[in-house]
Amino acid sequence: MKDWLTDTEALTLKGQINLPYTWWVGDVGSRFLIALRDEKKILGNRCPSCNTVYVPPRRNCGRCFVDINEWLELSDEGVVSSYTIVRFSHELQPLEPPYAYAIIKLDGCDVGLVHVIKENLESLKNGARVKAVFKEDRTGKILDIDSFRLI
Amino acid sequence: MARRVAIVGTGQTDHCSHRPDVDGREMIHEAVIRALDDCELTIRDIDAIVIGNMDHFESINYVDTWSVEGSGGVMKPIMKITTGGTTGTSVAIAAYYHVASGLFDRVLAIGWEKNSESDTTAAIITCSDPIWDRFSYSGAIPSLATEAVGYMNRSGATQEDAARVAVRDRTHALNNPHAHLRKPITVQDVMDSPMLAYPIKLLDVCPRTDGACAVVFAAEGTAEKIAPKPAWIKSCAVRHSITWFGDFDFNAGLMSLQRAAKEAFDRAGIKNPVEDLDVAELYLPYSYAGLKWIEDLGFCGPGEAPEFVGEGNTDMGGKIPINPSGGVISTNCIGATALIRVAEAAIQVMGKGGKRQVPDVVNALATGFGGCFWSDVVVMSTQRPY
Amino acid sequence: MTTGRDYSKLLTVKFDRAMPYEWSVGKYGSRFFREIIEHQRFVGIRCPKCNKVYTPPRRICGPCFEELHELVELSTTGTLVAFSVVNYPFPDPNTGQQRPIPYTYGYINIDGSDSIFSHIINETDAERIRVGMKVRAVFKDKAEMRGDIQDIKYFELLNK
Amino acid sequence: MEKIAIVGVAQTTYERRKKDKTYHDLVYEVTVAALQDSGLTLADIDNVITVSNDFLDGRTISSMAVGEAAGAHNKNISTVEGDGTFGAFYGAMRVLGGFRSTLVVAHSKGSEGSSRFITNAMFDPIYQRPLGLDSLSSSALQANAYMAKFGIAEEDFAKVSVKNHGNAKNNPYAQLPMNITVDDVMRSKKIADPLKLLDCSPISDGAAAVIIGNEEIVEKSKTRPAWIKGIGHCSEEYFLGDRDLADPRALRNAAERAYAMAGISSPLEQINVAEVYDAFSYMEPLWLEGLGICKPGHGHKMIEQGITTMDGSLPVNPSGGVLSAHPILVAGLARIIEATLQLRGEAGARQVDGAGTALAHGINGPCGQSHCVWILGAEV
Repeated sequence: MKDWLTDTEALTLKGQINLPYTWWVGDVGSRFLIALRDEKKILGNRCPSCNTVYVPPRRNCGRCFVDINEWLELSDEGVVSSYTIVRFSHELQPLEPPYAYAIIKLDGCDVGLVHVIKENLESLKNGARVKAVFKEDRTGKILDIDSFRLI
Repeated sequence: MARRVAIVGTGQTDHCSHRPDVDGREMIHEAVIRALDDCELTIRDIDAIVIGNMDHFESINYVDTWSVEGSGGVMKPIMKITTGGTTGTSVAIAAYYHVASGLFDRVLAIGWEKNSESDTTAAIITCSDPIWDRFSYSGAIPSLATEAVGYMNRSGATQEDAARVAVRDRTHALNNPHAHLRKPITVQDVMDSPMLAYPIKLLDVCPRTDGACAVVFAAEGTAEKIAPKPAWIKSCAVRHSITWFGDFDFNAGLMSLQRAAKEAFDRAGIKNPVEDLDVAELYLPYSYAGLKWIEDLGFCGPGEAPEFVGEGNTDMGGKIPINPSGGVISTNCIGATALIRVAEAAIQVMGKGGKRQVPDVVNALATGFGGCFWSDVVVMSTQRPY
Repeated sequence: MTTGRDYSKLLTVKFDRAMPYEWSVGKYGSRFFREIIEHQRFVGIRCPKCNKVYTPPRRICGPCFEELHELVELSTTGTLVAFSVVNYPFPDPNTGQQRPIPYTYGYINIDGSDSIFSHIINETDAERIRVGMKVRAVFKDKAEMRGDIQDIKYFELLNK
Repeated sequence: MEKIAIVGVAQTTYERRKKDKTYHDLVYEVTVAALQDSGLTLADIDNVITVSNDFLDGRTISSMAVGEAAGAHNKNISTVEGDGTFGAFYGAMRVLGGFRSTLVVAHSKGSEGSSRFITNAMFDPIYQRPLGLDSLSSSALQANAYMAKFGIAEEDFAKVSVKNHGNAKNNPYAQLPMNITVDDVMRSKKIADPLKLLDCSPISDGAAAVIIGNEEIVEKSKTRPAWIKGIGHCSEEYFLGDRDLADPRALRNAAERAYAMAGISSPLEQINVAEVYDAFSYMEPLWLEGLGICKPGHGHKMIEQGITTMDGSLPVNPSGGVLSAHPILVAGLARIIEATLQLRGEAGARQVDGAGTALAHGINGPCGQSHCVWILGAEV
């Protein structure tokens, strides 16, 4: 068996990791997602220390490390601060490409929300104004906002 | 030259089976705030952070970067350490070296897990080798059962002897407001609980817990200013020697613990552990470990553990109380579990144990267990090392 | 739940997609599977320093940090070192489905080898299995073999 | 800081798929090779840091597969999950904290898992993962933000690919040595605007190891030491929308820490060669800005000005960079190894003449959220 290493063909094993995950959204996140679901409203909240208005809302400000309690309703319109048009596909994407991801600064908010834009991609540019389109059937998920559309 | 390092503050969530009210980051934040409050620091005082858990338990990749809002890592150095069950002690030891290196003065160690977010058995199965073991592996219990049988055969220990360990830990948990399982049990309860794999029954093993723990480490010169009675790290040692499941000798002692303990005890000047140590927080994931492994630590001779434990030497008020916190059998948020051992040992040294305080603690021991029968050992003290 | 709060209004997000992998078996492991396919036999590998025989073959002996080359032909029989009849239900991460239970997980010392080999034993009645029993590997039909651990169907108990 | 140095290095060649090698094989090979390189024996190594990722390896406690192969039997050991620069950072702290020597070893087989699943899992499961974000699409958002902020053209990024794939021709370890033009990059397949195929790093398999030692170990080893002059790491906010993706402020902070330790006040003048984590072409200029090597918005001019090319005053990624081989986790350790080889004068055809001070850089998390910066020196 001297030369066994050279004349052994290397095999592979095809497999998967298939585990069920259920992430708890928590008090703060649930209030945000329930407002999307039940009222088609986008809620944010404001850090009492640095005044940053966050979306999605946070239990605490990561920068100031203080609890956040002041909630406010944000506009469902905002400005595209950056975007990409996706042209490759994979099974975790919620849409068939091409579609766009955009970081959207909603009016009244200090941070951007990442979401998708489906239509008029040729007109999409940095600084474009967009408006949230809500799904008909909403289940308390971030994709209860179906997408943002160009105004 | 390495700097001396002490633990100056600890914080834990109130551990329980499910935390639907917080996401992972928010749960971590709770523990961090409690640790900072404990030593009256703010996040601005923290120079660096070490965090750990098990990736596939919550399916979060890059937990270090995901966590920053909760952990306090915004515009701070943060890194992730993961070694399985020993993650918590590995995180603590990493925080120790952050400070000992001289690069950071105050470092936060964080361990956490939300076991309720997946199926713990299924997740643990993914730790087995995909080529050889994963199709048949069913989690840790069969191999622990094998270890238990080997120990019973050698020592003559009975199932009741092991149950006594579970009863001790669960009784101690009644004194710990953070513990997950806080309901007293009897030896009979353990014996009557469902058999999982002979000789292990449901009440012999740890629960599945959501929880987080945070511990603040500080350098000599700083530590004394933060805490009136810091818990000095005297030594830490680690053995993760086995790679293959089939290499563990079920008919011998826990070699990794023997070796890690020897190194740590030698460096800490611990000659007779029962005499020299005042309290031990041991990572005992199941009751039989509370017999076999204390022999590996040298608390008693081979085969003597049933009697040693039975006589009450490891109870509160005994020669060397084990797990005043209630131990792993009362709380098991896996990535936090070994860090909780370190935190609880430090609490004892600092004299902050409240109802679970062992009087006049000078030296305390914390251990971690995980991976392929791996062990970590940390010795701490009211006295400075060397 | 321990806090007694009503959590029913709180939301969850779920994910249960299979993350695909294709793991390399390596030459040492591949040789083991090939011996099963071609000769329905096991091979181990001997450390020249400590003389231990490891099954399945591996590249190095950890304690000696020595690279291993000497394959050792082994029989397909062994001794049961430990077993566990698995009765509790759980989702199998290999399939995403519940793993069929009961089944018996066994640690086997293959004759001529010094390490423990884990596989399935085809007996789920705990009363009929004892540690120390002789066991023998039962292979799949050659045509069905795929070069993986399940080319061994299970180990059967000898001398019941 | 006490004097510590890198005294041994080793890396595998980087390939799209090493089908016949397990992680265990790769780690063993670089461990042996790093020991050989240093002239030390395993007995001189008193602790080990392995670097692995459970998602990449498809295994919980991925470190379990490699401890033995890293020679860690009966030694102190720990595992960093993150880029190799972070693993080496911990290794260095352990030497400063009392050990004589640390072996740091990282492995990666991008070929075995799905990078879409693995990098999707970096994102928040409640708000971002359901959108299908992954490393490509998020990085494309960052490239777009960077271009918009400073008026950078896609061609400017293409030049980085041309330079680095060209440099890779001098690196026998690189996966993608290529003669390409800006036109080739511009015409390559569109992935996620503005990123095209040739703006992106490949999927790679490989492993790397370094040995870090104190002065006693430096004496004992046969190599010319690469002294660790300064190290620093830092993370910024997590949510992409919380960050200015065109301003790598965590990198600036990490670099300041490393520079302060190393006594570097003018990085462009004082650093002779840099290996930065260019997972995408746009990252090299963006990271040069974060490293303070040029002003914000000027990174893309560095090639044009002939500064970062092989014959420039500060060649960047002579190895071909991450664009030419991207074994995740290993890639940062490879940057440290390349910097070490430069300081030793052993970088072969990719050698930068007279390199006395070298920079190595690694990243963790989405869009370079967390950075680690290393300054190495040929002289104590």
